[in-house]
Amino acid sequence: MNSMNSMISDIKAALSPLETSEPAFRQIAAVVKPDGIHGALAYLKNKGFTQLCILTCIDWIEDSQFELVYILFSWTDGIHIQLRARIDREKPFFTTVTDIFPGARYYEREVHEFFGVEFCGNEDLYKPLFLELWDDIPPLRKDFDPQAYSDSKFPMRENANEFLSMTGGGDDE
Amino acid sequence: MNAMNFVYGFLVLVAVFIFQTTLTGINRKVTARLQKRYGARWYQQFLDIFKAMRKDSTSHGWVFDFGVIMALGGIMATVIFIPVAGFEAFPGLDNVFVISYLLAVGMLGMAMSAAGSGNPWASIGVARALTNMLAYDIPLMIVIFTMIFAFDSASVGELAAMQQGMGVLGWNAVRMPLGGIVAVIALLGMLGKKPFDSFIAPAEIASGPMVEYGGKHLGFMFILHEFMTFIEVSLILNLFFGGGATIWEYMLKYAVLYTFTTIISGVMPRFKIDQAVKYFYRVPLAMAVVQGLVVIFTGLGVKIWF
Amino acid sequence: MSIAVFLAILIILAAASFFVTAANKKAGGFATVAVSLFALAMVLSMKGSVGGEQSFMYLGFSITTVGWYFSVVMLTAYSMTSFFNPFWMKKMIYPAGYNFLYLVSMAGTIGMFFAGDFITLFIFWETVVWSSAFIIQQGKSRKASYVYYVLSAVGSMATLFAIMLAYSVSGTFVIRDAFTGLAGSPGTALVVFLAFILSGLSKMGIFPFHVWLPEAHGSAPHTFSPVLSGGLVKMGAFIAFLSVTAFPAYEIFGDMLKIMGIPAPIYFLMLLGALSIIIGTLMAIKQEDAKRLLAYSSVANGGYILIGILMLDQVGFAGGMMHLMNHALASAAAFLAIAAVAYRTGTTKMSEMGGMIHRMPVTYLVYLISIISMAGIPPMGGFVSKWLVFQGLADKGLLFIAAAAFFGSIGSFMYVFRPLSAVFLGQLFTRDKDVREVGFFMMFPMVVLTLLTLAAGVFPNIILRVVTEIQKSAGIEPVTLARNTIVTTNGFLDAFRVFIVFGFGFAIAFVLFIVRRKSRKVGLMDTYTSAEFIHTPELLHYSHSFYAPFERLYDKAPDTMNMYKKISAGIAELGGLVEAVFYGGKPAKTIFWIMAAGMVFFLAGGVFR
Amino acid sequence: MVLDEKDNRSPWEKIGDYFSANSVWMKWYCTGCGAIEMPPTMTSRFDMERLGMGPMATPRQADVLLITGYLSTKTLRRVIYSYEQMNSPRYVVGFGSCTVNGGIYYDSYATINRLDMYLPVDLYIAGCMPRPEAIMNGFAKLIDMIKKGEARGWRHYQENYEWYKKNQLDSLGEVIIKDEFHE
Repeated sequence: MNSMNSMISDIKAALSPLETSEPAFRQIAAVVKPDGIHGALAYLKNKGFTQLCILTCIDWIEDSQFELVYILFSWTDGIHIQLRARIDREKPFFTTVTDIFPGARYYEREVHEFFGVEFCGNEDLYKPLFLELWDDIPPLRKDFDPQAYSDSKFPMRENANEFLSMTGGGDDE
Repeated sequence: MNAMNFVYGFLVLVAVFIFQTTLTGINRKVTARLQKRYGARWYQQFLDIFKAMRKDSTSHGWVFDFGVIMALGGIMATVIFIPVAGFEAFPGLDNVFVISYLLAVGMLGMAMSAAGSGNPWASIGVARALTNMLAYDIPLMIVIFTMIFAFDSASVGELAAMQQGMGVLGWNAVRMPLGGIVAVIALLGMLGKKPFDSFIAPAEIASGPMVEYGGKHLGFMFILHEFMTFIEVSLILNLFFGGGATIWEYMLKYAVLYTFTTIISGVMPRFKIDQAVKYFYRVPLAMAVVQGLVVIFTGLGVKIWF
Repeated sequence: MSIAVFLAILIILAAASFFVTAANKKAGGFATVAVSLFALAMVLSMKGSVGGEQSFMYLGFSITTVGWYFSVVMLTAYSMTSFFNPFWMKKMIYPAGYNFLYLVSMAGTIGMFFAGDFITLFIFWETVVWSSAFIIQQGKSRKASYVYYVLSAVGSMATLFAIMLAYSVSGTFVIRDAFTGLAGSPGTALVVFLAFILSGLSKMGIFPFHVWLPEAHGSAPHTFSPVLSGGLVKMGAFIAFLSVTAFPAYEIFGDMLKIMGIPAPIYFLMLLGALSIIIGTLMAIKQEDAKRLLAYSSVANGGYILIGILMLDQVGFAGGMMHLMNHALASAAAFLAIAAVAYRTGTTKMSEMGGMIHRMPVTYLVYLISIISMAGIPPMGGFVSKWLVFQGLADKGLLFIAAAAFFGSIGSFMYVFRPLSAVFLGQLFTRDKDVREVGFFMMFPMVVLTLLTLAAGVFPNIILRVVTEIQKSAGIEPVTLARNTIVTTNGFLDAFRVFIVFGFGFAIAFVLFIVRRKSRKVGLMDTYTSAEFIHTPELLHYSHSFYAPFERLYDKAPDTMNMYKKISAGIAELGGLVEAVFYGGKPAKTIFWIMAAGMVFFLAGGVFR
Repeated sequence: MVLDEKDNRSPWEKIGDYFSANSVWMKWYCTGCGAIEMPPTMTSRFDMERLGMGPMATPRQADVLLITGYLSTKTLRRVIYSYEQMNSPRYVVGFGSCTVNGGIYYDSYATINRLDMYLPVDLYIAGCMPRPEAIMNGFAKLIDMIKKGEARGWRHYQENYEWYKKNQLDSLGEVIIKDEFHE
């Protein structure tokens, strides 16, 4: 556990996080200010956290905030670190981290597609990645209603008796 | 050459188709039993072929159709040349080289049609099939070459007839034991059975050359496969296992040899194509060369035999 | 008409074509067509005057069947290829020079094949080498021309040496007499034999002289590659033929060590032939350029021809001689087909094309039939000749050479299929959507060559009858021919019946195909792609490193060209050293060394006399 | 489609249907979790080869398109593309409750609810997931239907092509799209 404790103290000293915790075994979570993310990532990459496992996002709709979560992994120490930062939900703009982790290009596109967060500096941001021909607000935002979308797009099966015919086909055309 | 030859040739084709397709069905059952399954019906292969012929098909242009016809035509011509228990529809045309190179017409047609579909998987499959052919053919041809030198004949029918009359001891597989082993291994490669089936690998390259075939094209491919199997097994049977004095003996031996390859392939994993080449150029090639040198320089097994 | 007059007319016509081309490029191109067709007609009409001896000033000619046969092969390649000339004139740097040299080299080959003595032979040989070297450098690279010329020069010098040595012993330049005079001294005979055949080997591209073929064929003008491969390479076969027939190699080396009944020097040359089959095949498999691929295939086929001719027996020899014709037809047709494609698309790189069959179906059929012949598949000509070579080998029990022959034969399926698949089949590239088939004038020679290839496969006895005459004139037992049938000790081949049965099978398959319901036509892009949508045909075309898993098995093998490069670097270094020691910037020093060397030679001559 | 439609097949078609029924080759579209139930159905315990069924590598060769589980809009596009590559007669089997009515993904923004709006389903096998027994039972039923000429979904698709196309476009926007990884 020594390496964990020294890592936490290092992080506290170097990044001055708003808050740190240990959510699980050999995992560290640190909440930083949005403008501290870049420096923190560069610092941690130097310390051996060479892998960006994922970049994801959480929609805190009551606080009107998006929380970006960067999870890093160190292959030398075997420690995961979550870096969390909250940005304004109404103005979801953030800078890209592709200069530090080039692989973040796809994660940022994913977050953009599902939450609408814009990462300035990522050239491919507006190319579609997962959703093909999406025509609504980003689907993982809390104010998106999947049931309504599903009802409007994908017809439901209305009556149970039809199922008994076992032949399918469009009886109701 | 008169009309009767062609009638005989046609009858040979029909008979071979029925015989080989039945045998394939039975061998599917054998494979199933190896895997502790009940297996398909013995006539399942007929159903599959007729079903495929019944369906609609898609075509990717004239070479896609032409290649299929050329393949089946070439293979059927080769079947007519194969001597079966002393019977030949066109006597005298059963030269080893004619048969093995006429077989290549069929393969070229199939490769052409497959590549003509425009599907890259088909091209990859063809590339593998041709590489596989280069691997198995050299050891086999060396052994056959030795045999032609030793017996002074390149006629498959004559070579088969020479082995008869001495029982098992007359078989070339016994006279040239290393050559016999090479022949059986090469037969596995020729038939595309495991472990040498990387060119049709269904899960990896979506059945390779067959990827775009459906309907009657696929039916043609199945018929072609039956005929090709017959040619390849018959070639090895005639050259190394003495053919057959009567048609019944021939059929029995044929069934045993073919089922034997099925059983071997039933318990084998698959070689990568470069592994197959390496294998053939290490073990069977060395065996074939040793066998060739022994026969050519000492006559052991051919000139000196009881 | 005497040969000398005929050649003089050809050379005058060549000079005329120079001026015609200078006036009008296209007309100059048509002039080469007319002149080469005239030459072909003249040579064909000479069949009757076989056996004549003629001389003109210092030159001696003798009209032999073999010379006639070779001339016909050569002129077929020249005249058919010349049909392409008018259309390529605007791509040439020096069109007038090209046409002139084209016809001069053609005249040179005729003179060489009808040569009655060594001086004539050598003069015309050099004419061809020089004129073709200047043609090759009009293509893509000059380096190719150097490689070609250097290797030809090695052969030429060796031949000159052999001729002089033979003259010093037997005192005559007349081909047959000069060689038979050597019978008394087998040591000299061996040196003469090896030195003489060296030029043949280098011309035919036998290992280790094969490096010039891919360079020269690959970068020669597209209209000259068919001639190089179909024609000029066969000059080497002529030398090989002279080495074993005019030079009675089997008799002179009769007392030497024999391997399977073949004298050791000849067996050694056969092994070289076998090696070139293997190397040609392996290298052809991994080429990315269609013309280089076909060039390496010429190396491999040269191996078959050499082995066949060197066997000098009833069957194998006939096979070698016939393969010469078949390969000339097939290879010229294949090169012409590639040239036709290059004419429309501007490239010969296989990975830059695809699906040309949908735009150039006739060219495709030409290429298909020529590669079927090259790979030795019935019912084409190549099969019959390879069959004869195999039968000859099996008769003698030459195991290792046969193994190489089989390797080359099966390997050829691999390399000939590659351009077929990459250039003609597969996806049609967006860039080539509007490509059209070549015009009738370019299609004509290709179709003629194709029909000849087919005829050679169905009625092989037409060619084999000439070969039997050659065999008789060479004093060996001719191959037995019955009506449509070739008989050998190991069995017989009835090519016509094989063709008929093939047609029968094809007819059944065709009927079976058309009685079933018509199939739905779909586009090339509508293929199974694991249900993914792909819109770019270039990405869906498999052509680059086609046999990657197989190529990987031998990509570390040493390269002959690199070996030559190392040697040349070594020689350059040595030259630098010599220059530094003996020249050093002061002429006086150089003169001193020359005088010193001269003194040493004179003294040594005096002492050892 | 109605069950009691009169059997007006010609004798040739009857023979053809006999062959089709006894040699049913499948293309599994492994869209969802249902695919895991196929290996036990295929191997020695249940052995579907005895019914003449077997897996095939490509849609061109196959007779049955087996949709094993939920379909996202993205996969539905590929499924439709695959179905149109198949040769008639061709059949579709919906597998599991997701293809029937959306199953547990009934309110998802990404998955469709009813497969038969987009493709002519000949047979549904209900369950989440259906066990191999149920699958075998369903296959036996399918074979019976083909034999009797009742599995006419492919013809239905041809006849009502506009209706299917309209449904497809309503839900998917466009069937064949360009995506970045292949351009």
